[in-house]
Amino acid sequence: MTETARKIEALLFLSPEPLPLDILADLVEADSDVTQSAIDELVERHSEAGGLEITEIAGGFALRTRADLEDVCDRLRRRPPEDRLSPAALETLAVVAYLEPVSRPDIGRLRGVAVDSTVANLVDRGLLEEAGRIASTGAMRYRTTRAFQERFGLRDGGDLPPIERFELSGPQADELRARLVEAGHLLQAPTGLREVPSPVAADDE
Amino acid sequence: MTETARKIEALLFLSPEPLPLDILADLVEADSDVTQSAIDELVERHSEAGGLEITEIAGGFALRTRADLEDVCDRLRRRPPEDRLSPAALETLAVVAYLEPVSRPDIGRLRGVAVDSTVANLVDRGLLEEAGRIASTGAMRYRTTRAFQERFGLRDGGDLPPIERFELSGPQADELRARLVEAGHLLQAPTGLREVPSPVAADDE
Amino acid sequence: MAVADPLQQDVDLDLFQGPFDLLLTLVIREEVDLFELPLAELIHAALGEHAGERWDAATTSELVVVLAAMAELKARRLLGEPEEDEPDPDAAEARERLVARLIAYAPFQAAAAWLAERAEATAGARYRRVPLQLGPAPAPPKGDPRDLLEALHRMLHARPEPSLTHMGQARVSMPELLGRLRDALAAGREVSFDAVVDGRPALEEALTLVAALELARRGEVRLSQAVPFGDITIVRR
Repeated sequence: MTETARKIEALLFLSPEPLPLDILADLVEADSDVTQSAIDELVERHSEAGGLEITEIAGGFALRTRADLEDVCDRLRRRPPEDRLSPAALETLAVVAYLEPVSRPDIGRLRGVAVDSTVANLVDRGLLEEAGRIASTGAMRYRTTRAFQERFGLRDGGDLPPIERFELSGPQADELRARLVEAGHLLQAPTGLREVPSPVAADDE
Repeated sequence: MTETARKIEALLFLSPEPLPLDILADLVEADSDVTQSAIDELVERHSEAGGLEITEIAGGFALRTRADLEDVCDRLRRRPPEDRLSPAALETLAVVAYLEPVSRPDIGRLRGVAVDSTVANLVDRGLLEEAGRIASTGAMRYRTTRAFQERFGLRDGGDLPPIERFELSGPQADELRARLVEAGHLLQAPTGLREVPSPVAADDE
Repeated sequence: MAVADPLQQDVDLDLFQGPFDLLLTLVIREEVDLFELPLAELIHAALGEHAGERWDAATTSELVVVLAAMAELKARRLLGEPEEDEPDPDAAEARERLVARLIAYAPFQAAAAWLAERAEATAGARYRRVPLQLGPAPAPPKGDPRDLLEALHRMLHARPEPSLTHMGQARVSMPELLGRLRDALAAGREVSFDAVVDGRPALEEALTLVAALELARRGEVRLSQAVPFGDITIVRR
């Protein structure tokens, strides 16, 4: 294979659009004759014996899969997307589901890590959506979507398993507790038990 | 070319992600031996003489352009300049790659400096991701991503040289000690350690 | 503030401007005179106002160890303690630990260099990132609401900010310690260091020593120590 043909093979492989001869010639810094004969070389290389072909289409040249391989290509396209939820995504969904509507900073505070990219990703995947801004701070709040409910087999937003353990303490935790109780996810602890000091967490550092 | 190799060539051309052997075998409806030998056939077909190559990367196989054609490829698709990784980022990645899943305090302890912002930055860049919490403390652990494997040309998460290969040999460790003594960091060599003359130019880059 | 490595942060003193670790090296090589070095200023520059927020516990303690080592070195020279013949076994041990850590960490530095080479070698290849034209999206896999509950439980169980809360912030500043020493000295001409720091946490004790050294540097007091590791007497000039 000539060097020009190698270059054109790489270019046609990468380009999502057909590439016209003059643009190809420009990219490989050759005149159009040299470019054309390099294309001829590639047409021969990608013959019926292989899985790909060079085609002249829509005013340019393109590399594409051969038509007789349609079935196997469709199988790839129909493959269910790998859509597992990472631990980060699952935790973020859990926070939003139980506390919605809730702002990103609030989610981050509870998770103890920044959640910007996780939230953006879950919005992209259609599992979270925006739910208006907090008037005082302008922070966007989020809630779960219908697609989320479908995925987790929930009848509606409130249909979540009740929380059994709540071991956080401190003023922020009290506020959190109140929100969970109000939303019906956490049973009100009997008075008198509320001020149990949280066990000193063993430090594993 | 075998029919299976033709199919795999088409699939690797189409797929935006590397395809693992088992998925390829599934798609082409062949057992893994047949699939593997078809891949071998393709590796030979896409040799250095052409513009493309088959690579095993990030847990699967992929077709990609050859590295020496970088310039012409980037003329087609202007690439944002690769964000460079600082030495701190590289060392943090190395620690996580070998010890994953590992928590921030653990990385920090090993590196001897705080790594919070470095880890957050690597998560933003998609090279690290969360890998669940330590049950006892709730500290988040981290692991490397597929993007990490792609960037460093690794076949999969385990595709790293054994760490022992990088350990300092006895003489190298003694030399490090000797250099520290010389610079005044150490008062004296501890008694009991052999007085080994420092080897000539041990490579310590 | 996002400084990746506290030892590489710049310190800005009259005597020296540049990275902290370079200053350490110069001090250790005796190219910067420890007598001249304003330790209080240096500690302020290295740890800053809000060390607990800038560095995690491990880093802060490591900086404190480094600063304490400098304080100890300075103390020895100020007090004219014999340096050479009898090295302090504790200091030698601390430095041995430093060597041990450097040796343990060396493989990861080498691995980082290996990774950098790998990245270099594969940097030229390009992937075809043309999305598959998808038909109607297949149904996503089902999730279990109990997974959500479990994920939430993990957070409700975890302390949300595990970093420094268990340590308690040492809210003591250098001016405060200098003031405390001056107050003690106002009452009598000399005070015992042990008496001043009696019952104080270790960090505060270390910083009080630094404050005493600072007063000595300013010529306000004289320090004397009858026996190594014994009490230090602080005498007003």
